[in-house]
Amino acid sequence: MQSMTNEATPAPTPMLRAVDLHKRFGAIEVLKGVSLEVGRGEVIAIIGPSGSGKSTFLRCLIHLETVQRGCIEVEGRTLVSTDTGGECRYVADAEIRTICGAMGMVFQHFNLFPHLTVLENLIEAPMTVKGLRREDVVPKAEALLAKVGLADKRDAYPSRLSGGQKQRVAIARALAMEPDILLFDEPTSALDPELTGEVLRTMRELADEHMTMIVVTHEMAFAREVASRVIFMDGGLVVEARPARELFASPEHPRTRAFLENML
Amino acid sequence: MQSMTNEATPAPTPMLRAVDLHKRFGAIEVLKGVSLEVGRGEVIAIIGPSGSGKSTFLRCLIHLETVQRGCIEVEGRTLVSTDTGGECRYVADAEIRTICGAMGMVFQHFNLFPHLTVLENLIEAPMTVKGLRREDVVPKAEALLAKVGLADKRDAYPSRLSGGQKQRVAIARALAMEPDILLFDEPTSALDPELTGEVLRTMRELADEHMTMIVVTHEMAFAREVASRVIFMDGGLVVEARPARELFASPEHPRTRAFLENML
Amino acid sequence: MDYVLNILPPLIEGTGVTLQVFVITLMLSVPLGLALALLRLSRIAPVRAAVGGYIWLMRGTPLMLQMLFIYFALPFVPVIGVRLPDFPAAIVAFVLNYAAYFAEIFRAGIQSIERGQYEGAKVLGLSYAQTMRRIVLPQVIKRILPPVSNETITLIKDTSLIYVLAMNDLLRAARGIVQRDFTTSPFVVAAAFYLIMTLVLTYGFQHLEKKYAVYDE
Amino acid sequence: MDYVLNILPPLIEGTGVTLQVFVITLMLSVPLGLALALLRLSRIAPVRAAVGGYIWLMRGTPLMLQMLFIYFALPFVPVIGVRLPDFPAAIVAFVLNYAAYFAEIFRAGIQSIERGQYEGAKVLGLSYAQTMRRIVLPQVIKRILPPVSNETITLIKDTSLIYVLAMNDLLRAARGIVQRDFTTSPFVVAAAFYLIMTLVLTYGFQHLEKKYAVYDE
Amino acid sequence: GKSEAPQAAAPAAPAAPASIVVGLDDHFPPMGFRDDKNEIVGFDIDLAKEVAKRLGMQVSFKPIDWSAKEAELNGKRIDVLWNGLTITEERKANILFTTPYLENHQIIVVTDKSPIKAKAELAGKIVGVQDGSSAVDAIQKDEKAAKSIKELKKFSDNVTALMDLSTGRLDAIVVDEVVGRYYIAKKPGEYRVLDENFGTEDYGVGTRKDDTALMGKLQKAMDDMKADGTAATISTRWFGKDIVKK
Ligand SMILES: Nc1ncnc2c1ncn2[C@@H]1O[C@H](COP(=O)(O)OP(=O)(O)OP(=O)(O)O)[C@@H](O)[C@H]1O
Ligand SMILES: Nc1ncnc2c1ncn2[C@@H]1O[C@H](COP(=O)(O)OP(=O)(O)OP(=O)(O)O)[C@@H](O)[C@H]1O
Ligand SMILES: [Mg+2]
Ligand SMILES: [Mg+2]
Repeated sequence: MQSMTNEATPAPTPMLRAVDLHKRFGAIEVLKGVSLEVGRGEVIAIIGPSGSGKSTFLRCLIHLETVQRGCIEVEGRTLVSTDTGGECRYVADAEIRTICGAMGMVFQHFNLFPHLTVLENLIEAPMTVKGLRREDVVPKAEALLAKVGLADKRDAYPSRLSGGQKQRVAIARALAMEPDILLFDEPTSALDPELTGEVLRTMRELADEHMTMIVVTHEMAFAREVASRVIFMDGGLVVEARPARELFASPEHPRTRAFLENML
Repeated sequence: MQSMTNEATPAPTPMLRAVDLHKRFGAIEVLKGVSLEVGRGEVIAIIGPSGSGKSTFLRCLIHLETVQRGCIEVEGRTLVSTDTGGECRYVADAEIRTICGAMGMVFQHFNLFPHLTVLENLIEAPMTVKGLRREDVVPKAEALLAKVGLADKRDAYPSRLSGGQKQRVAIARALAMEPDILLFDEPTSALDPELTGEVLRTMRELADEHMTMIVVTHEMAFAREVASRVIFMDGGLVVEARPARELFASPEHPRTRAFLENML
Repeated sequence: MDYVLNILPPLIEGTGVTLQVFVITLMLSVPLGLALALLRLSRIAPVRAAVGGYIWLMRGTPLMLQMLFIYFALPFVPVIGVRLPDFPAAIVAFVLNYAAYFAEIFRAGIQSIERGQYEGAKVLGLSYAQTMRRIVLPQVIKRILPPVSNETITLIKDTSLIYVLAMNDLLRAARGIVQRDFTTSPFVVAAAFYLIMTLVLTYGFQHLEKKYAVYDE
Repeated sequence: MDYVLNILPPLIEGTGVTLQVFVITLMLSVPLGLALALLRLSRIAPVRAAVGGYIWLMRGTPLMLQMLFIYFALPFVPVIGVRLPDFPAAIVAFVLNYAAYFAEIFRAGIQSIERGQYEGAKVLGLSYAQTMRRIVLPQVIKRILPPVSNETITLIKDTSLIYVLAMNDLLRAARGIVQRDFTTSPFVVAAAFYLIMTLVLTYGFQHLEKKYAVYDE
Repeated sequence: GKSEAPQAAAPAAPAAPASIVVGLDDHFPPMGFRDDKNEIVGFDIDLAKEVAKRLGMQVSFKPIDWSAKEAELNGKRIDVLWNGLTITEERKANILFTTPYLENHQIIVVTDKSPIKAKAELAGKIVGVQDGSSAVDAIQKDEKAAKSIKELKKFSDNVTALMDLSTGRLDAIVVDEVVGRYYIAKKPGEYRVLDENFGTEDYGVGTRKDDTALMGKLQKAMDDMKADGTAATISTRWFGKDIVKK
């Protein structure tokens, strides 16, 4: 099962390791061999033009999409591997669920459960998935709500919240499952400019607490200030991957340069 | 009918004149006496925090909402007036339609007609409202589409367009009725940052052609560069109204200053 | 097989009656339903209430009773009293009843159109009538196709109720033969007829839905 | 008035039969419909096709025929053949028929839930069954209340079809009195009964809709 | 409860208490219908109860849709058809009959104001009947009359036919005499019965073709009741006179 690809792994097991991911939708190849290694506590920002495959990459990592080739390991455990013959194999369903349990994801459109109150959104998965008792999870959920500044919205329904509040609930909901890695797919791009700030602030706090995060974003300021590394993707490939300040200061690749000029 | 309020009108008839508009929704007073005078070819940017009444003000101007007090004149023709007794009177329905025909409006969510192609969206009103023949309006509609850079989307349905393209169609649709004044309510805030540029470019071109425009916007760069005057609204009142460069360089009112700091 | 061929003529005749009631009811109740829906959304409260009461009455009582009422009791009602022959009486009952159902479908469809569409039309100068005709209703049609299709398929089977006015629709023709010949195979043939009609209707509506699928919302 | 009081007992008894058929059908056909809807959305193509065929058959033929078939013809069908007494036969027919209608309503409801809800649940670790039970179906209920309410109001009137098995529901009881006493007033009383039942149902569903209105989508 | 199949016990040996299910149209006054208390009553009901008593059998009455009577009988859902069942040659192919117990005429009913006086005047007129009733057969048997009338409308029951006669859409209806007279008595002065009719026929009790054991017992009990006057008593109770056919 643990068929390793050619490269040698670095000494400390990385939190997440993706090697040579390929993903095709029908005839279109959306990922053409994307690799990424994320260490504990790293914050990775992924930028790139629309359609470059950023969302698809994130979705493959957390098994919302299946790859056709490549290898994904989470904290040393293999989710999918490809042998030398090119055959791509996922592990058994139960194991997939355990491995993906180490990751949480925050979507552009929040995907909160509209029929549950804010608190119920937070405790649903710990109770249903982990089988914990309500009285055990509620205090933790309340603490998380306080952390994202929404203690008073405990009993509100999501529809009563502003976009920024919704997104902070979504973050708290993901945190309630105590993931080791958090994936964000454009968490602020559905928000009014005014509401973006509060979500970015929450994410910055998570970074300060050394949460491992992979963030697809259009917020260059956030990428520059918070990310340890920035990945620039284009056409289903990683074009450039360098420490944030370096990449913004002197983009190497002309495509990166063109993109950054357009954005700023 | 032409009951004038106290102030004396300036020599050339303004394109649009709103005096002391009051608007209440139930118990909440949303506009608490807003006045504005717009000259031919002026570009007015309205900025302000969420809920300050910007949208409501625009909607009152074009009769999507009715005011409870105040006076609106468009090119010298009275839409609504309030006599000294405080009684607020709108002109007859047919006249309202003529007067509002001088204005066009572009919405945040485009409000294109999904069952009509791009071209049909443009020619619908000229044909139905003005009773023009199809062969007379199609060439003009095509010219407008070329102007906003969408000549090739002529026969596409709105759902096939990106947000930026939709908004440019919405602008072309408004222009097809040959309005003298165009109102915009946050025309780019439903768009991805990457798509915002193309819409702002189109609006800048209109400004260059001396179209009279009133634009509610969060795009400070646009307000600064294109607007002749910037209105800062807060709590249903105009707090500050000055030439763009002045207001951004040295906001007088502390609330304006706080708002601008938050935005930039 | 010979037997089936033998019983086909009366069943086909019955199908003719069924289809007549079906087509005429559909052609009249859809426009009437649309008119009722517009009145139901009128600004005038008494009009809204009256139409609401009408819909409640029509949907709240069995069509069979309505048919019996129109046939037997209407002639004795003062002023509006009129003695209708059986076929027209059945049609009137079906139209009044189905119009109420269609009215509710239309109302829901009209209310599902976003305010933005009305505002978009208004700032372009379209009047209320123009907005309805050119902008709202064309979009409503797409949205109500599924419930209208359901209602229509129900109608083709409901037509069999006209037996209470002594008319020979498909189902009654089949029952007549069953009684005469003491065999249930006419039921099987009748079921096949109904299935074919339903199939044709289903394909028709699928075709319409495809036609309207050229645009998304 | 005395006369009306006189005919009330049989009409009330008939209402009892009507309500029995109504309640039992509802209690059985809703869960069966839900199961069919889930099968209709199954990954296994033959299952989907089989359920699709079943729904087509049940919606494509008149309930009356289905009832006559189950009562008279089923006993002679090999293997599954069983001779049901009249009431169970009627219930089986009603349940099989209405389950098909409810299945379509549920299917549409389930398909109307956005993919984001499934993805949100999946990244939290919920299994498919958990996602259905805890996330999707509770939201489906809110969305399908209006069509379910329609179907339910139709059912209360459709119950009168059991006359073909000579059971004395409200409408048949009324017809019986009409034939005994040769006067149409029992019909008027029966209509009032139906209106009351419809009213109660309408209020019940409005109450449910209000209950689910605590959250918006 | 009901037995699945009637016991084929030897005749005149009612020791084993059998039970029979009588199928009837409970909307067929005065032969069988529901009274104020929703109980099934009528002339045929009383006869059947008396017969069952004499045979020591349990009897239950099952309302059926009259148009499905053969299916009910042959599907063994009922054992006996007893509800003004006319004896016809066609039916004899499927049903075993007792000897006639009542003579019935297919009478012609018109409104009191109708100009129609004779059967021949039905030419070109619209005539109503109950669907599936023996009136249909009776008219069809009279070929000359059947051809001359303009339209034969088959209603689901006699009352709708009578009501349609009152609205004027029908010119006449043809109906079993026992039933027709019952209704006419309800609305004195509104209807009139012509002197001529569409023939005389007999009512009998029917069983399944192969159920000869039951038929033997039924026939015997009926004969006894005719002989000892019980049948006459029941007839007087419902029709005011003895019209039982000996
Ligand atoms: N389910 C799908 N089926 C078919 N094509 C898809 C699907 N999902 C994504 N794609 C295509 O894959 C390509 C990459 O999409 P993806 O969403 O990953 O891009 P992205 O970089 O996230 O873009 P954006 O910034 O617009 O979100 C696009 O061309 C898109 O149309
Ligand atoms: N139809 C309405 N009924 C009741 N209240 C309304 C209505 N429309 C607007 N309001 C209220 O009026 C106030 C001003 O709303 P308005 O939309 O004009 O603000 P805005 O300045 O455009 O804000 P934003 O930047 O969020 O669009 C808000 O408090 C809003 O809730
Ligand atoms: Mg994306
Ligand atoms: Mg606004």
